[in-house]
Amino acid sequence: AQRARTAQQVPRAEQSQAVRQAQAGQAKIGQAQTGQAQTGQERAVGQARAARDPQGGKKIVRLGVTQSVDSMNPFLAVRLVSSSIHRWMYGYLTVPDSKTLKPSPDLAESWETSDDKLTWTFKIRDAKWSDGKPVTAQDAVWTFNTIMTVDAAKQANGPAVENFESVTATDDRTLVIKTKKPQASMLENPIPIMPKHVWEGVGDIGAFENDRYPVVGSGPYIVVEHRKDAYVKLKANPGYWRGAPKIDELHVIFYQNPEAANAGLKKGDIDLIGRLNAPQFEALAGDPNIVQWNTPGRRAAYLQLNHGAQTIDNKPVGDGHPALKDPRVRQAIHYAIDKQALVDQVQNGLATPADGSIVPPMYQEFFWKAEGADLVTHDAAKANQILDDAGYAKGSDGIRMMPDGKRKLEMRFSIHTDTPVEDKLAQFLTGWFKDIGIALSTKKLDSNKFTEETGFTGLFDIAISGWSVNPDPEEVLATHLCSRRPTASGEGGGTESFYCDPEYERLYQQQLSELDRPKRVELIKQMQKRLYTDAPVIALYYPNNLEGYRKDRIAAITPIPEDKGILYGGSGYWPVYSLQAAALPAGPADDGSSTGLIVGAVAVVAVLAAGGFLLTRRRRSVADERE
Amino acid sequence: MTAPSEVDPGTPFDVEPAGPAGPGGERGARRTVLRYALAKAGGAVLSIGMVIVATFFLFRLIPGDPAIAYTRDVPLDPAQLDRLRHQMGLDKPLMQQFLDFVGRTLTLDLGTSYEYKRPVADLIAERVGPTLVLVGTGLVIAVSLGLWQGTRAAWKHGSRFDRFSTGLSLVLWSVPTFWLGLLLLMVFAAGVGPIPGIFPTRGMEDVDAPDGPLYLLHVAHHLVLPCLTLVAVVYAQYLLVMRSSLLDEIGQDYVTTARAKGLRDDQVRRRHAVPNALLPTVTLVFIHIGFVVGGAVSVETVYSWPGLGLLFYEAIQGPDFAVMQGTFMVVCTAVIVMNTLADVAYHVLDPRVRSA
Amino acid sequence: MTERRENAGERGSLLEARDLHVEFASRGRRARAVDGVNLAVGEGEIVALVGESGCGKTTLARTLLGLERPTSGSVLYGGAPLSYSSRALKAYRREVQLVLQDPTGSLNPRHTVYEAVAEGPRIHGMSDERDRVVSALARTGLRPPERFLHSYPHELSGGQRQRVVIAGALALDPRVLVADEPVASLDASVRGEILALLLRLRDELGLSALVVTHDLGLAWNIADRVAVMYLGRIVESGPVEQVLRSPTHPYTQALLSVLPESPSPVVLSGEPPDPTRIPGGCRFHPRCQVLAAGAAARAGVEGRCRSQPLAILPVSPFSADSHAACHYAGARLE
Amino acid sequence: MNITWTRRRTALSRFWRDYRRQRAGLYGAAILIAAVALALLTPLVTDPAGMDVTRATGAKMAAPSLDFPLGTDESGRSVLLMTLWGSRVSLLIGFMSALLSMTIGTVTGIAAGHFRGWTSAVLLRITDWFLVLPSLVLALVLAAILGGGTSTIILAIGVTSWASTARLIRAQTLSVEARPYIERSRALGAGHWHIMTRHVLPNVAPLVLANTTLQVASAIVAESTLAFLGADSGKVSWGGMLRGSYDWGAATSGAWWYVLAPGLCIVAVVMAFTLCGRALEAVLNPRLRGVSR
Amino acid sequence: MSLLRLRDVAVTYRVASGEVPAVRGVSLDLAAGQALGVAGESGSGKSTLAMALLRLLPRDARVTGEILLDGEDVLTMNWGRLRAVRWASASVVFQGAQHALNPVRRIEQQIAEPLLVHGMATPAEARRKVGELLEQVGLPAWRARSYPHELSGGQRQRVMIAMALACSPRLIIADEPTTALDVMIQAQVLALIRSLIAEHDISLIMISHDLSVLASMCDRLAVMYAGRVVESGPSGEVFRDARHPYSLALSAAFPTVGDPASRRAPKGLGGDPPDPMHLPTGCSFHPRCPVALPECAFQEVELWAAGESRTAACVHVRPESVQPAGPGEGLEKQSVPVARPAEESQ
Ligand SMILES: Nc1ncnc2c1ncn2[C@@H]1O[C@H](COP(=O)(O)OP(=O)(O)OP(=O)(O)O)[C@@H](O)[C@H]1O
Ligand SMILES: Nc1ncnc2c1ncn2[C@@H]1O[C@H](COP(=O)(O)OP(=O)(O)OP(=O)(O)O)[C@@H](O)[C@H]1O
Ligand SMILES: [Mg+2]
Ligand SMILES: [Mg+2]
Ligand code: NI
Repeated sequence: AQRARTAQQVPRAEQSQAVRQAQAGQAKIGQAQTGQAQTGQERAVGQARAARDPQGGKKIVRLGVTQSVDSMNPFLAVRLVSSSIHRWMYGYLTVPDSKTLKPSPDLAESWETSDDKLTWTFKIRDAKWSDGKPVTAQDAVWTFNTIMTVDAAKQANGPAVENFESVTATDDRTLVIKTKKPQASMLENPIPIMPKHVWEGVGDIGAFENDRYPVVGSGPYIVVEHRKDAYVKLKANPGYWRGAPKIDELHVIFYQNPEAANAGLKKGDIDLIGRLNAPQFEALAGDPNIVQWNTPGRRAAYLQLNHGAQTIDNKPVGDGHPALKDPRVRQAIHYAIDKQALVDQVQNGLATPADGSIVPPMYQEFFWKAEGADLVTHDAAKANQILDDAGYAKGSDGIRMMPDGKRKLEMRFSIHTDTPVEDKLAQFLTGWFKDIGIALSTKKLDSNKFTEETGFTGLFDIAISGWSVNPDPEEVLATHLCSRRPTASGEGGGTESFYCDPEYERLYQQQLSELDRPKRVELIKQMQKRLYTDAPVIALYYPNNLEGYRKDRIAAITPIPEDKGILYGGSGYWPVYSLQAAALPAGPADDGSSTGLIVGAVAVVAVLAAGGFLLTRRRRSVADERE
Repeated sequence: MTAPSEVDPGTPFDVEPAGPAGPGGERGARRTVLRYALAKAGGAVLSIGMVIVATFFLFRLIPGDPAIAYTRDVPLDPAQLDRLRHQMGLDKPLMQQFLDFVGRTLTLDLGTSYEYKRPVADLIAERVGPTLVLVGTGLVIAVSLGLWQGTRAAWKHGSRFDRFSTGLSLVLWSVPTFWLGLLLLMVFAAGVGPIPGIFPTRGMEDVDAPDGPLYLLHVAHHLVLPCLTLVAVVYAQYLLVMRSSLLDEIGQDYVTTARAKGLRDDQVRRRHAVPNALLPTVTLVFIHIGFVVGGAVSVETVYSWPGLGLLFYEAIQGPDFAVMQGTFMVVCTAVIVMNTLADVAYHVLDPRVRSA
Repeated sequence: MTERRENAGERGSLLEARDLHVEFASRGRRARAVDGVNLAVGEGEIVALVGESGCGKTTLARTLLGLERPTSGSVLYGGAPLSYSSRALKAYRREVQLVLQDPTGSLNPRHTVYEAVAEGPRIHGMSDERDRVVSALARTGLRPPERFLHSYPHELSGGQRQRVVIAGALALDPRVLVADEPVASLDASVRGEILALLLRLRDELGLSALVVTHDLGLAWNIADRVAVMYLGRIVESGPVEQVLRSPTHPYTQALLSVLPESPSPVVLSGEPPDPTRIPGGCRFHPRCQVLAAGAAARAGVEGRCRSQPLAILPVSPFSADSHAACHYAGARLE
Repeated sequence: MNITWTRRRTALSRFWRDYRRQRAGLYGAAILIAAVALALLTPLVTDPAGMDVTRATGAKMAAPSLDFPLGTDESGRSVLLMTLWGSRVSLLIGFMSALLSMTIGTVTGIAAGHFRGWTSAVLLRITDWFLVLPSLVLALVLAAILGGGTSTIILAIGVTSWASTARLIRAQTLSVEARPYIERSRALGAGHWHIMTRHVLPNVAPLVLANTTLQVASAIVAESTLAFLGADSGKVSWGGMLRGSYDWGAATSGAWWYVLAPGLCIVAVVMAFTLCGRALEAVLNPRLRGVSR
Repeated sequence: MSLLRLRDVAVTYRVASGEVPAVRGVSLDLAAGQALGVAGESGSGKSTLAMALLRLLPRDARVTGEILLDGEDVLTMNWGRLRAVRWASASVVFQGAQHALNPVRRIEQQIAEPLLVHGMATPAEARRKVGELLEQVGLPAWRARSYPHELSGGQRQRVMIAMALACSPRLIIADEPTTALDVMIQAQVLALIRSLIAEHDISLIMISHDLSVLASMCDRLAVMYAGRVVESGPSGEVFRDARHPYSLALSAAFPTVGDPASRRAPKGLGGDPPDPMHLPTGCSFHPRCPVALPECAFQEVELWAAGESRTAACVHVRPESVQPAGPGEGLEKQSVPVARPAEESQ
């Protein structure tokens, strides 16, 4: 993440993405897998260890985040940091596999679907809550039913149960979910299973902060303390069914100031930090104790061109510049952009220029690469040529006019407030657009207004956008469907471009029913090509995931996916579960702060002493100095 | 913000010369204090009312639908949105909405955060403590340091100490708070070159902060840099004000009288000049609480100090208008209340205005 | 001067206060600063208004100029009651002018002498501004006027400043000058000059003047008539010689007795009177030395002194008689 | 009139003589003149193209060198160039918002001091309200609500910072109004307008001038703080540069020039304004003249 | 031996634009129990002289000469000794009691302060003494609990006097103690001072511009002009029969009510007060002097004897000078009742 601002945005996008997947209603059946049964013996061992070694020698890993926890209540929390922590606290039905990212068993040992694909039967594992009570299907039933029936509980994951008809338990081990329509994303359900016996007595779920520590959970870690805007302290769950994590404590420490967070990592106040922006990442270079973790990202940054926004019933909305309706103009704009320069300058080279569309090359299978005649490279002359040919003549001020001579090509570029990357991007685009005779002015919007204007009311010309793409890119492609456009009253939708193209629709429908994977991949690539050449959106680059950790503190960590994956912010608990820490005699945090303490105390005493000395000296001197 | 002007912007009360008071003067004075306090409280209530009204209309100016803002970009169907709008009272006439707003505000219901989905009042309550610690400590240090140094500078008017103090405070006053904070953070927390980072990089406390008296030391350690930043910027102003205020007093006849009585220099200063100079200065100090609070936003942001300023900053970043609105109201109200208390205290302390 | 006196009776009063009351709200109480005053200034007459501090002299003067509205009673100019519409006031203020105690304060430090004197003509839109300024300055003895035109007040001495203020008033060709302690802030050596100037202006221009002062010597120096004010009321008035040589009111007697060279001072005890608490009966009775010495009792008026309010003294421009509002004096006359 | 002109000149030279004695004020004025001159000259001697990220020639965050005396920023632009151009925006915002603030403050202050009764009471109430409110917080709210842009920032700073001026001007107005020359003027037949414009305004003008100078200083600081807290004008200003250096991690990557250049410029110019303001105050404000012992 | 003896005292203020010679060589003597009045117009250096007596002048004032208080030179005392002398030997009643009292401290604290500072009383004694002192000056003892602003001007001046009496000093310096007061209050205060100094056998230096007041209060008078004493002598004589034209003008400015000579004939002195930074050469009074001789413009004048225990600094009293008429007579003739136009005097 570049800064807190962006960090907040991303999870929201991810959030809504999950929701949309849920709604898309596609069924994919996962393999039933048996997990390890948690044994009482292990738990006993964990407890014994804790007893043996109460203070010193604790293995602690401290994770820096630049986003504060919005709520510890999983029914309410939407921020990435919160949902990540919930991933570590609670069991889910399934968890993405650490290698393939495909759904794999978590609390659900195995599952099956009925033939009409409307009924799902999950077999719940024999696991225990951290307070010793058994996890049962009743817990899952309570969790889902609560979200389905209690308005206040819908905040975080309401849409994920929208399609649920009913949730029941035939016995303590068997969970049955009936859906209204087939739902492919069932196995990616983002809802943690909550302990019914604890939560039943809560009363108003919307007002509960889940602050009875230690919080009862079934994940690898137990939250034992949370200071708002400061930190969350988690302890290893000795009774975790997969076996307790190898460290004792995990601290999530909040920094408002990303610079301070970086300094904290360098100094050793924290051990790991994710979602860095490029300059921060670069600032970590050269530190022998720090590993710079640079992995291909699953995100695509692209421009959204208002090529004549329409509502779902084809009524024009908004005030997009008419020139953008002309594919040649969009093409010319595409030629004007130097993607490599953007990567170098805006992302410090820590990204891949987008020679493709909205699916990043990280997904090698689905990624479509523009080649040959399709490939649009940075070529201002060609862009100018296209515009000249299309009849957009340059005026005396170097700005082009519409062919009818009535309007200048003066466009707005909508970005979010407080996003330096977008700011910088705007500066570059403005420069390049000037070269091709288009005047671009930057319009900064807060995220509420941004969403409204670029997603509903169409009050924009060009806007920045981005999407974190899932292993299956279907969802991101769906955001360019006719059906995603908003209603006339400005609701619903979820379009990323107001795009509505018969060809594209056709390809989409085709891939839906194409069961042959290579053929489906081909269809998906064609959709990307269509987006690339018609340019309702123009992909700019695919930013890398930038992270860093201290290797003197973290002995081992498994990214997700294991091959070049990310450490923080992914779904699943693998990286934190797999953490191995170098044990220090006394926690380095304590060490650092106590040295500091001593130095600070000495400084204070020195200042006081100096002050006192000055004062006494003055007393003495003043007595006869003057009257 | 006021420039470090040598001229105070007038006492907040109009000092009337008082006529002779009889032996019942003391009781009469107490009654007038009470009346004054009531009048001031009335004024404060009015001011707070103005804050509420201003907040309502200011935040109603924001284009866009609060319901959509509230749901963020989770697409909702029209019926759901309508339900939400109804819930939020957005379908009522503006006047009704205003009355509702006033009613809710008066019952300390400041709305629900868009971001946290929790009552804004709770969010604020959680963050008041750290801000009080930071601003309180900062203010105490800034005031005592500023007044002490200002006194000394004025008394030795034109001396090297005076020139140094004035110069230093002018420099400090010219420094943007956040910038100073960043520099201090980089030098003393992160460490530069040979300077080790001896102070923490963030927050008020670490995980596993010690208990008992050590906890205070722990927080104090975290407090050093933020407090230093706040003090540096704020105290300069107090220094300058105290200095000019005392300079005014030094020229007064009663100071000459005191000297004529054979008092020592420090006695003249401590017993006569300073108490007189102090009163207007202290008023100004309180008027500037608002300024300090502004500084706290920067400082808390730079040092991730979990206080109101940080909450406000986050709300701006969101933007979470509900939190912004709530924080704004609470901070303004607090400042107004503080000022009123200060006014009344001043009134009780200063015999000149006490019985006026 | 005797000549003036003789045909004085024929002329009417130019500026007159009739049964004037002015009240202020003062810390929750009413301060009756002027509490029933009849006073008149005749054409070409100099009247001195004397009294202790706080007795309402300044308030009376300001009310005469329309700067303060009377609570009741009226100000008459040329026999007609004053109208308080801003237009009428403006016209009125061309004719009646004010000179204040403090010439330094009365001049805007940022205005030159020219601007200060021309301010009046400018406000009233007079055309021959410069001529008026020059002649007004010349008349006040600032000669040659050109030398002073571009001076700033701080470049002048106190006496010169007061002349400039007077010139500023004269520039409007007023008929009455109300001077509130015109020399109190001037050095003793200079005050004589200003007083002489007032006398000369009366002679040359026929200007009437009401001079407010606490200094009996000043009244003796220049006034034709004197009115002694006590706690919002005129307690004695009449020709200067009569009142100051043979005062009838005990208060006037006391004032005269405390002049430094007088042989037997009667120092009134107590504080300056408070207009928010005007005593009943004769308002002077709590401090009255005649009452205290028992003379009033002997004259059999003690009871009246304590309880019976006195009538407001009549208006009498150019009157050769003096009047005193005193039960004791009244009893002695009878 | 010739003589008035001479008068003015002598007044001016007297002022200069007094001012010259304020050594700190002289330094301040020197820095100020230099800063303003540089800001004015910038478009003449430099090419704004260097501010265009697409035409930047330097390496990213390059240390100071001959080509780039103050190093470069995250896009390879010259920090010196940006500082120069940034001064224009910072000074503009400083001046304009101070002007706005002074206008509101002076008008309110004079009106509150001149008129009696409820006019004054209402104005005073409003002034007090703005005086105690945390102005930065209010400015942030305003900026957030009104959206970005130079005029918004000017408005936000101007509207939130006039109250102390109004108090000051009101106090001064009251003291001017208590002077006998006001009474005299009234007795000469003057109306409200005459008194306010001819007597009160000229007498508070020096104070206004001195205070404006101080106000510019705080406005520049306020601009940078607003920019840091996320309300920037969208143009390159010193505050915006500091924000940029923060956003692009200049401090952690050791690009001290990028952090220090705009910051020190702010400090220097703000200081210069403050010194000038104080010197002006000392020269022009009679209340301070007496205190020379 | 005289209690106070000034020899050639001069005070110069250093200001930005140069030096202001505020007092220029004043020599005076004051015997124990005597009252000396110092008159003179504003700016003539009266207050400066008074303040110099206890070295109370601001730091930018330079004092030269000798100020012998009980034979000890105030100007060369060390600070400790000076502090001991202040108030205990000589106390001051200031021009404006309004400002000379600390507004935020109670009367009793302020009166008791010198007693405590000089170790003359324990706090309890001091409190009792305060009550006594207040009663001496005609104020009820409960007033001790008041703050200055709760008192009227006359009362404040009484408090100042009580304060001045606190340490039973031998000398009281009263700088225009009644100028700001009303006639009646002024009379009260003067009567009070008169009775107190008589009772306690205290010497008094009283400063005023009102010659008539001084004449009624003091044994001797000194008239100052432009930093110098221009005339001194027994008060009645100086007031009624001034030898220096300035003193004459000053005394004429206060008419005697009932005296027909001054009826409708205010007398004054033309011209402007001198600017201490640009004093005229010769006799500094000569530009305003109605009886100036040509030689006055360049010839220095000094205090010459002008009768028994009288001195005056005017050529007309110079012993060897040929006096065409008696000086008094000459002056009488030439002093004009109506002020002369200003330009003549410049
Ligand atoms: N604006 C006002 N508000 C309230 N009280 C006032 C006002 N003006 C005057 N007074 C009161 O009215 C009384 C008379 O005041 P005024 O100034 O007329 O007295 P004065 O005779 O001129 O006294 P002085 O000799 O001190 O000038 C005083 O007690 C004063 O306090
Ligand atoms: N602190 C000072 N600095 C410079 N000049 C001063 C200072 N105090 C007084 N003076 C000048 O010294 C001269 C004598 O002043 P001083 O106060 O002694 O006069 P004064 O006779 O007491 O006048 P007044 O009757 O007005 O009290 C005046 O010209 C005055 O301007
Ligand atoms: Mg008066
Ligand atoms: Mg004096
Ligand atoms: Ni301020």
